[in-house]
Amino acid sequence: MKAAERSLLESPVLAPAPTPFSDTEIARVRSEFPILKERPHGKPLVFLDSAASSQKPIQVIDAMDDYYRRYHANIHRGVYHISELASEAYEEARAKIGRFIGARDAHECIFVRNATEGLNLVAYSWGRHHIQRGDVIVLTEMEHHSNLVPWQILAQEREAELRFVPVTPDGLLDLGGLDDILDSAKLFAFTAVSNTLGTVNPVKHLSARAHAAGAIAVVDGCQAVPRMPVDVADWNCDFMAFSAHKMLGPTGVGMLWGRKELLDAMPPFLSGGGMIKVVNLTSSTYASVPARFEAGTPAIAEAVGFSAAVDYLAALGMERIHQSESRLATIALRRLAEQSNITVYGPPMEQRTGVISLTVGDIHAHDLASILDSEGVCVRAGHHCNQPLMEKLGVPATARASFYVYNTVEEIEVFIAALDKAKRIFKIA
Amino acid sequence: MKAAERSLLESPVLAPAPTPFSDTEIARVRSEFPILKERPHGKPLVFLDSAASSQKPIQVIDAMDDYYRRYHANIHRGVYHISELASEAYEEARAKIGRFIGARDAHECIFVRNATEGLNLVAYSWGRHHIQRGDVIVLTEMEHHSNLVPWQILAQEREAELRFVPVTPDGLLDLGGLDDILDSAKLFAFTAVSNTLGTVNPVKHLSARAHAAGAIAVVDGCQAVPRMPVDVADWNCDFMAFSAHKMLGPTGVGMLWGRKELLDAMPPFLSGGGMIKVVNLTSSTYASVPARFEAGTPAIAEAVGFSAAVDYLAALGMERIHQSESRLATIALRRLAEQSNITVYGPPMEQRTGVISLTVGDIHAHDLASILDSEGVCVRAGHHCNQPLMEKLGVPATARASFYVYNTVEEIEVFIAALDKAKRIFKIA
Amino acid sequence: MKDIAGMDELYRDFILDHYRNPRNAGTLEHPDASFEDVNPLCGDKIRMDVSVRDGAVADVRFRGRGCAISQASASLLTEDIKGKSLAEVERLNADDVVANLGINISPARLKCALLGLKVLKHALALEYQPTEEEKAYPDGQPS
Amino acid sequence: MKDIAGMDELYRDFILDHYRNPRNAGTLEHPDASFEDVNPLCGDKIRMDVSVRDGAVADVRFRGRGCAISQASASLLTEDIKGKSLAEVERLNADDVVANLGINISPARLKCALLGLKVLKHALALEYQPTEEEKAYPDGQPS
Ligand SMILES: Cc1ncc(COP(=O)(O)O)c(C=O)c1O
Ligand SMILES: Cc1ncc(COP(=O)(O)O)c(C=O)c1O
Repeated sequence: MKAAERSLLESPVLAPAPTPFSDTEIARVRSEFPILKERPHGKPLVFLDSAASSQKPIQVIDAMDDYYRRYHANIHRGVYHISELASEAYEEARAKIGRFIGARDAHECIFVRNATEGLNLVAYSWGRHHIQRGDVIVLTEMEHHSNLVPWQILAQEREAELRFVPVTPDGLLDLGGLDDILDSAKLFAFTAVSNTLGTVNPVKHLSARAHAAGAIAVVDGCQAVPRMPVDVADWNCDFMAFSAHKMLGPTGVGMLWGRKELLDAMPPFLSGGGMIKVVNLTSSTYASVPARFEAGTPAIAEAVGFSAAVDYLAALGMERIHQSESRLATIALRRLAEQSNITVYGPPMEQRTGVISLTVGDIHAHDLASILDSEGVCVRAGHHCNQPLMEKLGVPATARASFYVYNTVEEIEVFIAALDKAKRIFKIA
Repeated sequence: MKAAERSLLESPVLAPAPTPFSDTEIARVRSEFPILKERPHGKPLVFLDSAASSQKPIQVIDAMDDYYRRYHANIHRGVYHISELASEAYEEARAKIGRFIGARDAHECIFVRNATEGLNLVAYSWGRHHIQRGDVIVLTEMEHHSNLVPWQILAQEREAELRFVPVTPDGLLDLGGLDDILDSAKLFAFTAVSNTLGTVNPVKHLSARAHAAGAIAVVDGCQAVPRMPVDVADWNCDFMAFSAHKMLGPTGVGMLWGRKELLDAMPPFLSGGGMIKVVNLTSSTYASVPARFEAGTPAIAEAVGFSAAVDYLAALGMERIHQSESRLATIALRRLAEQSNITVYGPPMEQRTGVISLTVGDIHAHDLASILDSEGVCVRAGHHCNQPLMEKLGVPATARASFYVYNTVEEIEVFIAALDKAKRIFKIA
Repeated sequence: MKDIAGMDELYRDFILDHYRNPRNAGTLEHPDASFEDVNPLCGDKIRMDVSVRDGAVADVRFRGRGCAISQASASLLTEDIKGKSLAEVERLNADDVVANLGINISPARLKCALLGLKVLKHALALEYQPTEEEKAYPDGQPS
Repeated sequence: MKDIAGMDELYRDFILDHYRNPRNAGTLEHPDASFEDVNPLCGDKIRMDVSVRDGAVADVRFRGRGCAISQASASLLTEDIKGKSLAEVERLNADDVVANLGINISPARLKCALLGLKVLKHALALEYQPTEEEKAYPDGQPS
C-alpha cells in the first residue's frame, strides 16, 4: 500500500511503557500534514481545534486520490476488475477499522456518514423497535447534541421518560445516584469523553451498571476513538458511534459498531439499493448486516481514506498518542494556571484528556477566538453542541483548545501569547 | 479557482443548435480523467458503467485535495480563517449545485449522502407527517429500489396503499390509466430516467398530473441530472434527489432539492449537532432549512468536489452532453442490431438516453460481464436494483452498458468485439 | 474575501465601551413592539423593546448577552434609531451596521453584528433584507 | 489478488456442458432435506433437495437459475456428494468447489461458485465455513 510505504513511523513501539512522542517524531508527523504549512494572516497555523475536526496527513489524502485515479467504481455490483478492487478496498476498510476498535466481527461494523447518523440509526432502528410508552432512557448532562436530540425526539414520539446523570461542578459524572437513575431503564447513552471538558468517563463501569439494570449501553466514541486505545469488547458496550474526520480521516464517513445479536434483530433504517435481498412491488426482504444498514451507494473513497487514517494512527500507537496529548494538556493547564484572569473548566488532569475549555475575563469566547485567529491560533468558540452543559456551568460560551498528534509545546506558548494579546486589547490586566 | 483554470473547455458554446462533442473535445476530456490510463488485464479501460457511478476528472480530485491541504476545518462553528474558508466553500457549493438544477433558492438544497438518503428523508419527514392510514402512494414499475423500498416501508407502517404505473413491454410508462391510478393520491414518486432501460420519462407532464390529482411529485433525478439539462422550476416538481458520484463528483454526497414551503413545514429527520436552535435537556427547537436537515458534521470535502463536478459539466454544457450521449447510444443500438443473438431492452432511441440493457443468447449476464472484463470492458450485470422491472421483462438479469462524456465511438467497437468473444466462448453463432 | 480588520482596529475603545456599558440597556414597561432571538451559531441573544409614537421610534431598550461585536452593534443601533421614522428604520441594512462599527468584518462575525438589526426589524415587523453573504450562505450549521 | 483465470480456461467445455445440461436437475418428491437461497448480488437462485440414508447422501436434485459458474458448480457438487457421508459433506469447502471447477476465480465470482455448497449445507443443517474472503468481506451491497 502506498499509504503504508509513506509512513515513516512504522517501526514497532518496543518500549514497555509508552512514551510521548519525541520532538523528532512530532516534526516528522508535522511534515506529513500539508495544511500545517499554511500561514493564515501571515502567521504560522497553530491548529488547536482537532476536537471539532482533525487535519489530514498526506497518506490519507493520497489514498483517496489514488482510489479516484486508479480504481473507482460502484461496489458489490460489478464483476469487472476495478469494481472488484473497489469492493475489496471498501470491505478491507470495514474490517480494519473494526479491528482498530476491538470489534470481533466485521459484520458488526456499519459505515455511516458521521457519528450523528450512527446514533440516529440506533435511535430509529433499535429505539423505535424497543422503546414503548413509559420506558426510561438515561443520558448524561454532558452529552453532545448528537447524543441528546435523537433521544429527545424518540422519547417525545414514544412518550418515554428521559433521565440524566448529573455533572458535578468540576465536570465529572456524578455517579452517586446512578443505580436509582438506571432503575428499569432500557437504554443508557453516554459519551466516553466530553468534547467540551475533556472528561474521560469510566465506560466499562458505566456499561456494566447499564447491563445490571437491564439497559443497553450506547457509547458516543467521537472523542475517545481518536485519542486513546478503545476496545469495545473490553468496554462490553452494545453500540458505539464515531466519525472519521476527527481521527485524521475524511469528512463524509463514520462508523457505528453494534453487537451482532442486536443488529441482527433490528429492522432497516434507511432503505433502497444495496440493503435488500428480494424486492417485489409491494414488499421486500432485506440483506443481513451490515448491508441491511447501508442503503445506496456508500462513501467508498471515504472508507478508503478512513482506513488509511487508522493505519496512520495504529503506526503511531494509540497509547503513545494518548500519552503525548496528556503531556501537552498537562503543560497547557500548568501554563494557563500561571496566567491572570483565565478560568479553565473541567476536571483535574488525571480525569481528562487534551481538550481544554476556558474563558478570559469578560471577553466573550467569540471575540477571544477572533483575536487568537489574528495570531494564527485556531480554537473553537461557543457552546460546542453542549448547550445544557454550558447552562449548567453557567457560561454562555467558552473558547476550547484541543491538542492532537501534530501539536507542540511551542504552540502552547503561541497560544498563551495570543491570550495575552486578547487581554491587552480588552484592557484586562 | 484552480479547478476552473484547469478546464480546457471553458469557451462558451456559441452554436445555436448544440452539437455533439468533436473527437478533439472528447480527447481533451479523456486526458482529464486519470483512470482512463489504467489497463485492466493489460487492455485499455473501456468504462461503460457510468450509470452506476461515473469516473472523476482531475479538476474534481484536485478540488478535494486542495481542500484538505489548505483549508479543512469543521464549518459554521469556527470563527478562524480556515473554518470560514471551509464554510464559504460549502455554502457556495450548495448555491452552485442548486442553480445547476434550476433551484431558485439555496435554502431549498439539502446535502445528503446519496440520492437514496434524500428519498428516505422525504419518506420519513414528509411521509410520516402526511401519510395516514388508507392514503395512496403512487410509484411506477420501473423504480430503482431506492425509490421503491422507502415507500413500501412507509406504506406498511401507515397501512397506506401503494399503486403502480405499469411499464409497457418496450419499457415506457403506460400512461393510459394514470388519472385513475392517481385518484386521491397524496404522493407520486417516479424516476426521470430509467437506470435499466434508459427510458426518458415526461417529468413535467407527470408532475402536472400529480398536482392535478392533489399529490406531490417526487422525482428521482439520479440518471437525469448527470446527462441532460434539468430545471426543477420548469418541471414544477416538489422534491428531487440525485447523487454526485454519478455526475463526475465524489462518493459520499448527493442533494435533495425540495420546495421551500414543504421543507419549512417538515419536522427534522436526523437530529443532533448543527440542526438545532436552542437545546434544553428534554426538548429542543430546530434551525431553519436547510440546516434543520443536515445533522452532524457534513461531507464538506465532498461538497467541494461536487461543486467542481458541476463546474466541469456546466463548462461542457448539459445540452451538448445529452447530444453526445444520444449519438453514442444511436450508434451502439445500430451496431447491436446488426449482431446475431443479441436482445436489447427498452424503448426506441427517441425516448431513451445512453443506457442500454441487453442479453446475449443463453449467456448469463454475469458470465457476459466477466468475459467483457477480460477485454477491459466494464459493464454492469444483474438486476440493476430493479428487481420488479426485471420480473416484468421476464429476464433474471441483463448486462448494461452506459455512456458518458468520456466515451468514444471506437469504444463501441471494442464492446462489440468483446460480445463476439463471449459468443465464441459460449459457442453461440 | 473582504479585507478583515486588524484586531486593535476592530476592538477600538468605543466598541469596548459599548460592550461594557451598553446604551439603552434594559427593557421597556409597555413596549409597542418586542422580540428576542438567538444566533444559534454561538448562543448570542438579543431582545429589543420599542415604543413607537407618530410612526417613529420614541424609545428603545435592549437586553442581550454575547460577543462584543453583537452587543456593541446593538447598542450603537439603539442610539441610531431613536427618533427615526419606521420608514427610515426599514431602510437600515448591513452597510449601516458596518458603518456604525467603522470597519469591515468577516462573514462569520458579520452574523454577530447583524443580530440586533434583525431582532429590531422583526419586532417592528419590517422587512429584513439579507446581505449577499446571507443569501449565498444560508443558516448553515448553527452548532 | 489471486491469479484470475483466462476466460477460455474458465469456461471450458465441461463447465458449459454442466451449465447447459445440469446433472441431477429437478426436485425430489420426498426429500429429507431441502433449502433454497438467492445470491442477492445477482439474483442467482439455487434449490437443493437431498435424501439421506444411513448418514449418507442417497440422492440429490437441484434447480436453479443463474450464471454458468453458479449452475455448473452446483451440478458438479451434486455429482460429487452422492454416496458421501454427511461427515464428508460437512468437510467440503471452498477449495473443493474451486477444485471441481479446476481454476482460480475472482472473489466476486467465487460467491457465485459457492452458492450451491451453501444451500446444500443449509439444507442438511451442517456448518458452513466461510472463506477468508467471505470473512473479510461481509455480504456487502447485494444490489
Ligand atoms: C434511477 C436511480 N435511482 C436511485 C439510485 C440510487 O443512487 P445512490 O446509490 O447514489 O443513492 C440510482 C443509482 O444507483 C439510480 O440509477
Ligand atoms: C462527543 C461528540 N459526539 C458527537 C459528535 C458529532 O460528531 P459528527 O458531527 O461527526 O457527527 C461530536 C463532534 O462534533 C462530539 O465531539
